[in-house]
Amino acid sequence: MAAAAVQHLAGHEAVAARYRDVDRAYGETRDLRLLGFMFFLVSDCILFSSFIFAYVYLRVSAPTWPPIVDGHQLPWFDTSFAAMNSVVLFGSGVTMHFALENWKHLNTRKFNGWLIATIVLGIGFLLGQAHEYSVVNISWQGSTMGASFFTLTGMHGFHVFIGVCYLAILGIQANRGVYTSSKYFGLTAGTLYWHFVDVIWVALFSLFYLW
Amino acid sequence: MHAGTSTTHDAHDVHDHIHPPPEGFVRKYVFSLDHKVIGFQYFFTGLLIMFIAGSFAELVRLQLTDPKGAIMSHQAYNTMFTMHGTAMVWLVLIPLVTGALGNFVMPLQIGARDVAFPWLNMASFWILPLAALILFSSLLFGGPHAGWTEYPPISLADGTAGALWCAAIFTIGISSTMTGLNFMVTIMKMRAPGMTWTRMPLFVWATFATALMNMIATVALSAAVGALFLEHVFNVPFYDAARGGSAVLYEHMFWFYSHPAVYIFIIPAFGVVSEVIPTFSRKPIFGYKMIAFSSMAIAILAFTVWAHHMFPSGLAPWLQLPFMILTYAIGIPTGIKIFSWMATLWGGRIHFTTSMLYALGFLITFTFGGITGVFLASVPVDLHAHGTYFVVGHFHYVVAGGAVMGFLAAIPYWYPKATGRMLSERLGQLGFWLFFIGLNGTFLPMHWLGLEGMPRRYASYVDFAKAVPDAVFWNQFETAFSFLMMASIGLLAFNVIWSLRHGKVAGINPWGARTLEWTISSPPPYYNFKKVPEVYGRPYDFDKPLPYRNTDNELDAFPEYGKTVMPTPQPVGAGV
Amino acid sequence: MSEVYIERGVALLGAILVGVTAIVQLKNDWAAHGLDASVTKLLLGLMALGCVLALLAAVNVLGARA
Amino acid sequence: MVLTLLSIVNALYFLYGSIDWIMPGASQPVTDRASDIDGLFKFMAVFGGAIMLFVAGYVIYFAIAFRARSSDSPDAVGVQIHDAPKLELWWTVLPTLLLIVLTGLSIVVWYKIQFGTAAPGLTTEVIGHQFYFEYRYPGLKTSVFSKTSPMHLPVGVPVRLLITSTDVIHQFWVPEIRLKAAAVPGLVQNLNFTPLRTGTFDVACSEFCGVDHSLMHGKLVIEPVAAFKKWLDSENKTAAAAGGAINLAAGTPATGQALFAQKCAACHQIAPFEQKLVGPGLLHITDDPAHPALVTGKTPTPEHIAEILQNGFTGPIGTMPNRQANGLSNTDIANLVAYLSSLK
Repeated sequence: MAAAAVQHLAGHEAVAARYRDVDRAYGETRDLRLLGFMFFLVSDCILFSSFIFAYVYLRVSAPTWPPIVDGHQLPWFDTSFAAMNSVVLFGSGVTMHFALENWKHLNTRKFNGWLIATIVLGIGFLLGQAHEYSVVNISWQGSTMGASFFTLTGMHGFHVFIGVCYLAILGIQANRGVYTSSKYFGLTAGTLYWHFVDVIWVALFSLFYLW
Repeated sequence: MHAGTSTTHDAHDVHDHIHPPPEGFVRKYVFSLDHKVIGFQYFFTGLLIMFIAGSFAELVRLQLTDPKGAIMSHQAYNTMFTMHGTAMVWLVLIPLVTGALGNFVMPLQIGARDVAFPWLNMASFWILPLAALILFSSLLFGGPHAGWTEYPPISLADGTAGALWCAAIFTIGISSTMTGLNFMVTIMKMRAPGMTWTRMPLFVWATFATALMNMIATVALSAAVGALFLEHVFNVPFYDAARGGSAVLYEHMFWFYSHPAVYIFIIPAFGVVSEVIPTFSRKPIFGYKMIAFSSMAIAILAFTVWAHHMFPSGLAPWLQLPFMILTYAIGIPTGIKIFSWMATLWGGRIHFTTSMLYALGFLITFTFGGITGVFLASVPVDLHAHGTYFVVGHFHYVVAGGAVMGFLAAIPYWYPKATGRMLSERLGQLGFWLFFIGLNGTFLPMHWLGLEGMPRRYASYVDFAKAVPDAVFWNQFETAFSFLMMASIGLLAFNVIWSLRHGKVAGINPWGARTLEWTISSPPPYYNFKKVPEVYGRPYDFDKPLPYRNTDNELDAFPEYGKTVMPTPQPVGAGV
Repeated sequence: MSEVYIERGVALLGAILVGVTAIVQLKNDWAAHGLDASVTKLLLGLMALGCVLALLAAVNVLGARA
Repeated sequence: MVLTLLSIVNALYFLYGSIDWIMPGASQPVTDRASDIDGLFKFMAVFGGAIMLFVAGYVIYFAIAFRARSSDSPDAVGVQIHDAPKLELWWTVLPTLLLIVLTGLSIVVWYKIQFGTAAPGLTTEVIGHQFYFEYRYPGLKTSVFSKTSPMHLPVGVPVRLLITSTDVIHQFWVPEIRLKAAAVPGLVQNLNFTPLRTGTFDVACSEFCGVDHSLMHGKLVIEPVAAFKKWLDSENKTAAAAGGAINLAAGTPATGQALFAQKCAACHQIAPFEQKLVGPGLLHITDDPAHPALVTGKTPTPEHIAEILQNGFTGPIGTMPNRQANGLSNTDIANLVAYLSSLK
């Protein structure tokens, strides 16, 4: 989305060169992009909220929970593994936070380390989810429990996957010198997105595993 | 367009950054980043789909001239009204009022050079034809035929066509969300210096309220149709009662979007009327703050009333009460607006241009639709009227008599700014009378037909015609009048194309209007404002000089500008 | 059975570690202002809450099914 | 001025009178709820009509009175006023008051509709199908189908309709009764009212339900209690002549078990009551300490179980099909009852 604004600034060198106060211009585009990104997060949050509403509605109106399929009550989800996996994801949030802090202080080596830690933890979480999918004994089609679980966690997993790719791209960009210590909106956006994905998982974790 | 205009720079002011216009047909007119071109693209696409969806409506009306169903099978009829509703709501109204009007007018009115994210804006537009293709391609698979609401479980019988319907709506939802987001940021961050929130033109307020709803509500719709899509394609049981799902859940999720959707069409129309009425009454808008804040109040209340569409549909009785009360509450800000517009007329110097006629017609038809809305808000009355032609009549008074009338008022009003030429007043006023008479003739009888017992979405009404013999006459009456509306839209299309070449040259400000877009040339240059204007007052004080500094943008190109503070209005004839 | 204890142990230790770190970071950033900073604070706070939930789950206070 | 006022009053009076013409059967209310709803509707029509006349009248009047004239200078402007707080206050407060009154009146009628009916003297089940309604009466062993025969209701008896569906969403609507409720699969809704006069009325489905939605039509006959009873008896006789009596003693549990797997297992399982599929678990059907009565409210004797198998039942959980729908013969029922009674 921000490509156009970049183009405004960088695409026409002759025009861009006329700027006396480049940082101020950057500040304005950054403001726009930041607000736009926040609104994107808001609308994404509503997408999750709608599906969460669907899940809560179906669960509350069901006669028994977990539902009964073919004569057998479905099992509850395995809380202990999910708790471990959640901690992995939350940990990646903290490491991402450290990565951004280090970028602000121009500590590129530490930034790289924390960013790689984040990506590794993110991939670890995805692998954990894959494991969860393979052992969980319900099907997507069989019941509302399966429908909500696989749809919501699948959407979330997709977000994590996109996030991992995004962070990897950010890492490459950062090492190529796209960002400086004062201009690093991409990293801010990546960090916010990653925190957002973590927080969505707080909701999903408590609704599926703790409720 | 002023291609190649040399860019003189005030290099110290970043606002004054002007980048050269794109060259080459594709970058200029197809994948343009310019909000004005994108506005045109929305306009012409919307108008084209409006013709298709309008012909579907005419087929629906023709079918009902005979109680047994005059021209097609039940299945075909069901497909027709489904496609009519779907295309009109998502591919015509929302793109026209937010995409076309919002895109063209809003950045000009806030003194911006473009929207915040031009590339995103372009992407939003190009999603629209894609969604239209997906939707219309569903006709190849028999078409969706469960009504524009596509309630499961009946919509699950639509098969591939239903899945394509979901895909189309999901896609267009992405476009709406992105447009909403883009406009929110644009209005919040890119207003000209000095344009405080209470100095914004009312159309901008309306666009802001609309963008808020677009951004928040549309995602809920995406979730609803997304889940429906999963159920269609992967057989995932969200709505299937046999596996614990709930059909009522879909209705909740669907109406959480689709009630605000009605306000998404209507609030920009409010904005248009709030611009047109003061301009042609030569009076400041009455109660500026009340109108602006009531738009926001409506936008926020819109999220709290969705279940009034579901009073008989399995809502817990105790839930009916809060939804009824909140729905009544919406009547208050709406009433304030209508009274404020009436008060603006009082003591004015009213010029009957086409725009003004549409605005006056809007006041009457929209008020009617609003009042029947109060009827439907009441649970007991709704238990009788729900799902009947009364609802169809009410809805069309609000949408055709409100949103479309507002849109039709906007076309002649901003056409001179967009093209540099005036629309033909004679054709325009003829078009107004055709539309106004056609609208009332088509939708008024629906109210009593509904109350007498005619349910909506009826492909034939043999039994009803036995009980109420008048029904046949009234249905034929409606069909006859509906063609007047169609003729009016045809006339508009002709007028729009004919006037491109043959219309009178408009000049900068043919209406003597006072918002910022009327201080630059018509059509506006690529960069809109050579210098970013400064604002030090509200735009509606007709007896004062314009409250703008820095608006001598075009003095060299248009010497007539600046001689009078308020240019002479066009001589206009009485409308009758 | 031992698998469960390992998982819970990891979750417990991890939740304490991550939660404490998150809260410390939150405290460090408390003075920062601006849209991104406030949203980050909100999200970090919610994440710390998530750690508390994971901790309670690990010690079988929450999510214990009979 | 006086003339204008008179014509407005006249128009409103006409509006008031026209309700009888617009609302079917308004001159002679068919149900107690119809008169309540019509009263509310008339009130709204008069006030709505007054507001409509006020707005349209003044818009047209202002448009004519304040039109620009050719004698105006081109720069002529209107009266430059921005606000009039007093006026704005009035037109905020007055509509608010009107809406509060309307809300109050609506709540009164709403309360009557939802909670105001005396204990029902007759509970009838209405089940939507594509594209007909099925009606089930207590004590009647067969269903009445709207395709072929009308629904019957006794006059003067409080009625409760339990409404549900087996396939898609339908809506049961009798315009003269003024009430409707959606028939949603998996959900049972009520309509409560008391018919006040006899007559024959149209029944329609008012929620789009598929290709032949517009043909989903039927009749409702409201008749004196005696005639209603007579009709019920004659239906019962026809049913008895078709079915014959069930010999419960002849049932064998083993045959019943096989039949259960074949006919019932899609919705029920041999498990405690709480373990529902579509219907409840039937393990302890005859002696369940937690549920001493069946969901019908009756004691679980073999006779009552047989009656449910024959007649079906619509209750808080959903719809149990009757034997026109499940295709059970008398022998089948006897075998099933024997099997269910043998479970412990």
